[in-house]
Amino acid sequence: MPNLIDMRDIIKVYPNGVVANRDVNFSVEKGEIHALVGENGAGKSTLMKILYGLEQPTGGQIFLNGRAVTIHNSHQAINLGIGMVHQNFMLIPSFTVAENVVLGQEPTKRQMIDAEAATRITLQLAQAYGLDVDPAAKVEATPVGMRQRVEILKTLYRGADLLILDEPTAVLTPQETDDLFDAVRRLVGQGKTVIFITHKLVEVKEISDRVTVMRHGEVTGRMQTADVSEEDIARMMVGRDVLFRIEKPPQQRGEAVVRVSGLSYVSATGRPLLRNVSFNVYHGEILGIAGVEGNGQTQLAELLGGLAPPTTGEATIGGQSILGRGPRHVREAGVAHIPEDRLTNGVALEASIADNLVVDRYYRPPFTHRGAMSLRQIRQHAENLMQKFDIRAAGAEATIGSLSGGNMQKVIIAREFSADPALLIAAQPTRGVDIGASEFVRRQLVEARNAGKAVLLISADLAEILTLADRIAVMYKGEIVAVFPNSPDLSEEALGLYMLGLKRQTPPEIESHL
Amino acid sequence: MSLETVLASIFSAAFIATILRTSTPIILPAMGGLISELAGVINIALEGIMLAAAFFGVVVGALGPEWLPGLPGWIYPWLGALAGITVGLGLALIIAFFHLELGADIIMAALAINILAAGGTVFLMFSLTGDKGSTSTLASPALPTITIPLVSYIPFVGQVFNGENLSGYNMITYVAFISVGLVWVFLYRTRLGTHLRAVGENPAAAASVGINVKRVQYIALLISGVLAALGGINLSMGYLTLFQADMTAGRGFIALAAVFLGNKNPVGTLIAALIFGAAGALEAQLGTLNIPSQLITMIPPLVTIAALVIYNLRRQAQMAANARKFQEKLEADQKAV
Amino acid sequence: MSATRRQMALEIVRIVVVVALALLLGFFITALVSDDPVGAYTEFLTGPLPKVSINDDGSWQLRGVNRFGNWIEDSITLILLGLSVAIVFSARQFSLGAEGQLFLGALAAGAVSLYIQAPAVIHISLALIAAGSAGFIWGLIPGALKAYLNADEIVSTLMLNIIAIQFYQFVLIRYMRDFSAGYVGTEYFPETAVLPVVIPGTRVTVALFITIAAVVVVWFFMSRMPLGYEIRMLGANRKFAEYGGIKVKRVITLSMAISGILAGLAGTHLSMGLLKQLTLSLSPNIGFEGIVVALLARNDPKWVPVAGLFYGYLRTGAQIMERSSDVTREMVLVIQAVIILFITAELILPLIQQWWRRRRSPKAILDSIEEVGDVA
Amino acid sequence: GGSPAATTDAGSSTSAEPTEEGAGVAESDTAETPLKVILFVNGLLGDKSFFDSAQRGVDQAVKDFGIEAKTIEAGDDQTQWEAAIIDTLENEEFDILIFGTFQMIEYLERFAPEYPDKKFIIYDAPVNYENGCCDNVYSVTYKQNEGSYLAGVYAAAMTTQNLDGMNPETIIGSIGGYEIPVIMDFIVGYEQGAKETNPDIQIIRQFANSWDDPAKGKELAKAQFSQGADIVFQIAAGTGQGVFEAAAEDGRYAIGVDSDQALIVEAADPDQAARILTSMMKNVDNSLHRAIDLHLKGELPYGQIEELGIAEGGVGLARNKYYDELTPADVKALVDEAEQKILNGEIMVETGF
Ligand SMILES: Nc1ncnc2c1ncn2[C@@H]1O[C@H](COP(=O)(O)OP(=O)(O)OP(=O)(O)O)[C@@H](O)[C@H]1O
Ligand SMILES: Nc1ncnc2c1ncn2[C@@H]1O[C@H](COP(=O)(O)OP(=O)(O)OP(=O)(O)O)[C@@H](O)[C@H]1O
Ligand SMILES: [Mg+2]
Ligand SMILES: [Mg+2]
Repeated sequence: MPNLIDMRDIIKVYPNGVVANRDVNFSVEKGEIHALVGENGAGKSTLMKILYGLEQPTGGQIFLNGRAVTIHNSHQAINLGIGMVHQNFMLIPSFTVAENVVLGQEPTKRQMIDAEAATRITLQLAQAYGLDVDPAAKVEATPVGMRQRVEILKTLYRGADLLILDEPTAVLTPQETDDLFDAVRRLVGQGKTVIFITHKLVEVKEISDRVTVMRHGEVTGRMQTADVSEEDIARMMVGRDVLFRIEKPPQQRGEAVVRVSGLSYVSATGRPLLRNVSFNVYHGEILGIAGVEGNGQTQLAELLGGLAPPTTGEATIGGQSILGRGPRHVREAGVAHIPEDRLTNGVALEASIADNLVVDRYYRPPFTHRGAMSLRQIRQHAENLMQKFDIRAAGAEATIGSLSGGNMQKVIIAREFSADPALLIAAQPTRGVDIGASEFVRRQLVEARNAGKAVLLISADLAEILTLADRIAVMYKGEIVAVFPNSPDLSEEALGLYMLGLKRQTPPEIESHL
Repeated sequence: MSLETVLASIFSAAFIATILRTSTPIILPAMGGLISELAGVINIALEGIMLAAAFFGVVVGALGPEWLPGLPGWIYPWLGALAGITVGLGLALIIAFFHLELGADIIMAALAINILAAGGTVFLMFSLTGDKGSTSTLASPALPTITIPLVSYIPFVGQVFNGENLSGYNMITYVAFISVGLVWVFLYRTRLGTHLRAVGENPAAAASVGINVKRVQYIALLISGVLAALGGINLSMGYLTLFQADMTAGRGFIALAAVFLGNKNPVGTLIAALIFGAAGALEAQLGTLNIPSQLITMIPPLVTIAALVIYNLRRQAQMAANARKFQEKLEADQKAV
Repeated sequence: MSATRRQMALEIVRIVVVVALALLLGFFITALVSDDPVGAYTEFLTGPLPKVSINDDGSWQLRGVNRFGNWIEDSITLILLGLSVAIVFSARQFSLGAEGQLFLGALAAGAVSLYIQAPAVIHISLALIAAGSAGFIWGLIPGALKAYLNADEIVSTLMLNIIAIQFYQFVLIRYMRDFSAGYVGTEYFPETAVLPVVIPGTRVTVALFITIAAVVVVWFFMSRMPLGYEIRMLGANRKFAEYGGIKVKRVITLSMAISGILAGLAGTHLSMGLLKQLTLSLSPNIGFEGIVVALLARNDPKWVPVAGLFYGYLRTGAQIMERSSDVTREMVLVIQAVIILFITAELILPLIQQWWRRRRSPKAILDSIEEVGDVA
Repeated sequence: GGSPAATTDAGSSTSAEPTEEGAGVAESDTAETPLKVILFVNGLLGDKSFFDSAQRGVDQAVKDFGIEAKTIEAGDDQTQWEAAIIDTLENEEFDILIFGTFQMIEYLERFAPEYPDKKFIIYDAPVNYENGCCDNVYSVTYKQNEGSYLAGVYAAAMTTQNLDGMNPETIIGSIGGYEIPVIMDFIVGYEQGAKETNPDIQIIRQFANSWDDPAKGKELAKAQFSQGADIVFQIAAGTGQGVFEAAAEDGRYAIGVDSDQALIVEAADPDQAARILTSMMKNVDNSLHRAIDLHLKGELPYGQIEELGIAEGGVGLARNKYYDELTPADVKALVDEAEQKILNGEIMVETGF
């Protein structure tokens, strides 16, 4: 029996000359879960976009069930039974969840869109696959986790036989990931096939039947997952051994760097998102904020980054209030911020890497000297950081838009780490970053802490928080419901109870750890 | 004129009739502009399309009997209207083709169409009638007016519904108001309309669910062409019965402004177009007072800017009120604890 | 390096091909309406250039300096307006306010010219400053409305244009005009307030140098100054700029205001250079032509002079053709429209290229890229 | 294209009127090379009044005298005018170059002396001959204020007549294109005529601030009608077309300008023509036709200004069939009397310049 998908000798050269795929051969059997892994920029997304008709290959052929096909657009891909969940969200922010789910194939009644049916369908699908969403909510007002679930529902609704999931778990909590995996297994049980891209090798091991590894645009290996260890895969991806452990010397906690007190925030539409949040972050510590996504972490990071003024409350550094006067003020007070939503806030896609790397410092020497900017310095700065942070791109003048997702994240990390901040807010810093780079980012976080900086780590990845944080605060519905010093006995399950609102500490308990 | 006379004219049914009439050639192109803007293909050639349609409507309507003799007389105005719409479609198609297929900047393409319409209409008018200014020497046809029976007997109401002379409004005025409803239904209740909004907001996302972005944008531009053409036809075959070089006099751009002033939705756009119409009507009435005419001509833009400012101030106030409410609630909660 | 150079070369080929195509199409249209299309089109294509005529005795003479001057005069206006538009468009603010700013710039320059006496250098400088300030303020208004009230700039600038022009006419008709003249216009400006001519036989004045300086300054401003950087980042992604600490509201306001300075200066070129007085309508709708120039130059200040000279050549050539042939003014507009349409059609060449590429094997493409070898 | 008949048949009853049958053609045919005339339009043709009228005069001269003529439209962009003039002077062949409007004076005074063996005509504005300049320039001006005075007398008398569409109120109106001197000259004359006929008259004066927005013209006229006016004098080129439409639609009246506008629209729209009571004619066409004729005969007084008023047939009311039918005898008499008084200097009409 022929393979479900056979991509042969695929070449993809982007108009800017980047060779994203070089003679790639990739095949998927019917009914399997096939993991596709590789470093950032290895060409995974490109290969999948070709399969989904969003990019046209420069060369090569695609066979579906042994029959040669050309896929000019995603309409055709959908008709061929291919569905794709993209790495970057492909949603219409002003539409409701239900509208997004049925977009393109809306149910109709007497030629008019049947909104009720859309809601009903969405709810049914959500229940059937355990993907909880609010059909009536506008997507722009939903948390990232829900957006991811909406994306998956979209492909399910289209009845895809082959699902391409491009890093779907990057934004999910462990519970959500488990739910997703259940759903995926159920799908495969019903005869569907799944291609799964991820940077988390645990997940590869857990869910996939086979795995294909890519590196620099080429396939470097394909094997049965059961036959290989995480370390093997990692070596194939990176070309060297990867250390999964991070050495963390005992904490040298100093004075409080930032004191946050009574922070509350209500959105423009009148929804309260933060309630009376207070905590301190000390010199030489990583404070981890745990919580199911959508419980106020995003707003907390944004407020502390100066992106919005709090409704009430304040944050001080060295006794000076930092909030209410915008990001410039916050940054000058010594705060750096890796934002959660990198495409919205973190980068300007059409600007060059060099320009992106100085957005917080362009006005200071050596970049601006006597009112004029030094392009040489800016370029030099970019080249240094690109080297130091291993950013793969055509050059410092390449636009951010031409980078792979992981490399974009590295640009942001490079900028924020190099700002030499007193407080570093890191919101989902390793989301979508390959294992080599994640390791690098985590090491940097620990180093910053060792150097006496205060780090506020917001992450949906509990394992990450448990590895890195010195203290952990849990947020639920915009409030801090528990604070613990980190210790080896603290388990993901224990934290989970607080994250789901099933347990909460008393105010004095919280206070004692602040 | 005395202020009392002017005020009497402003607070009259006839004034409402005037507003309906003066807004018509703004509402239609504004609806067109709205649709293309929502599809992510801003159409700043509304002006040129209106002008060209106004011209072809008159010329085909008036010279139709010469070119296609023997048809029943009532048919020629309709032929003219059809020609105008066809030309509107054609010009929109040129913009769409150059932008979507050949990668031309959509603003440049539209500016070119505006120039083309300004030059082309006068060139053709001169070739056909030997006149460079207007077609006043042609027996210019009008589309029918519609009179609503019976209401004319009711004071005030009669004038609102049938115009100040109780002779009814040109049918395109009705078309304009109906178009607002249709556009609303189209945008929010049909598949294509929904796709159109999706394409405008996030084309990549729309493409990823199999919506043919290019096709949708073609359709949006073509619809905007038809609606702008109707606006032009209204000017030359309803509002007036002649074509005059440059007779659109910036209404296409005003329509575009109405789209943005109206916050890019059909009802808001309608309201904005009515504000423009009312400001124009007000300008005409107040102009009879002994006030420098330039200051009078500033009334519509000043009204518009005022509307813009008031709208946004109110929104800001709303947001501040939300925050205050929350804060009070929070304080109350804290006291309770 | 070589890849960018190759892209540059390709871009130049593209432009040449597309311009040639556009001109060819223009010629076909001309052929349809003219009895002497070749003569008419020759006037169009060569009209703005000065011509050397050789006399019988071998001595030579330069002719058509006037027409050459027209080209440069028009290009000066277009370049200044193009720069103005390029700045706001870089900030992704769709301001259409150049027209109004130009009128008020001219008005301010006129007021200084007529009501102040000073030595030429000071007088002219004051007038330029006044015009720039007027443009600045008239850009500040929609800028502030947008930044602080989120009021759409398309609406506000279109409306402010009407207000500016009406205000200009109001002041001119009621106060500033020369009441002894039979038309609405001020007295001619005093010598000290007329821009000195630099190319004899034309009206090309020191505005030429002002324009060259403006190009350099705007280029430097946009690429080498913090505010220029802020404008570019704002245009690339407003939320990113905000996040990075750029005071976005201030930048929006200033981008429109600074763009107004250039439109205001364009007003001085018209009033103090070309007309030497204020008249009722100056140069109607010229503000919108700046958009064409800016877009042709892709909002890049260093390409604005090229685009301005090109578009100016097109306009001047068109006027000359209209005057000296049987092709009417309206037909010339049609030809101009066709040329604009084709010139922006960026994909004409890539489409041809793609078709050509399709006939090459993918391997060959890959190899040709590997040869260049500048991609990791 | 079709025959541009409509542009030449604007009938008028003044003395300088050329005969349509072209009886005089033969005499001028004797010249070996025909006279070359350029009409320089510092604006655009198609204004339905001023420039079109000049064009008509030159066209008629081409027909009648076999001369060659060319028109150069310099457009609305004033910054291009000087360039266009220089270009014309340097590159075109001509015997007579015709300009119009006050805005051309300065250019003419500058360039005419540089071309002493060429002739220039300027209409609607005089050059200043005092400094010894311009003996190759002939200036012709029109007393539109005199003609407009008659229009004012007429409107004031008609507004109270018992005629379909007239009301007993004494309100009349005018709509100008822009508030500029030459338009003010019309309006001042109109208002003086009206006031001297009926001191209680109320006159609405409005400007469209546009020459080519007939829709706006229509709204302004309708606003005036709604406020009690029943006759509106339009001096607004293309914008004025809307005034006629408003009159026809609301059953009121208009007065045309520059040409006999009722006759222009008559064939296409008889109802509208019947609402144009008369037109204040400014016979630019006749004056140019006459000037070319005189030039051919060697009689054109270069170096001088001719002011054409009522006496010279340069301006006057169109007494066409609509005027005849709709105007009561006593009103006709009143107008004739006013005309007589202007002619013999009993009435001095103010000017708007
Ligand atoms: N639209 C584009 N234009 C030019 N280059 C691109 C474009 N999209 C991707 N690339 C380049 O192609 C290469 C492969 O990118 P791709 O997105 O396929 O990587 P990936 O394997 O999905 O990486 P990640 O894990 O970071 O998502 C990268 O070098 C990237 O910079
Ligand atoms: N060839 C195509 N490529 C991409 N999109 C298409 C194509 N044909 C139709 N569409 C999209 O589908 C929408 C509905 O089109 P149409 O009614 O023709 O198809 P349908 O058969 O009802 O749709 P479907 O097959 O998706 O259920 C259109 O608005 C369009 O966006
Ligand atoms: Mg990817
Ligand atoms: Mg009356």
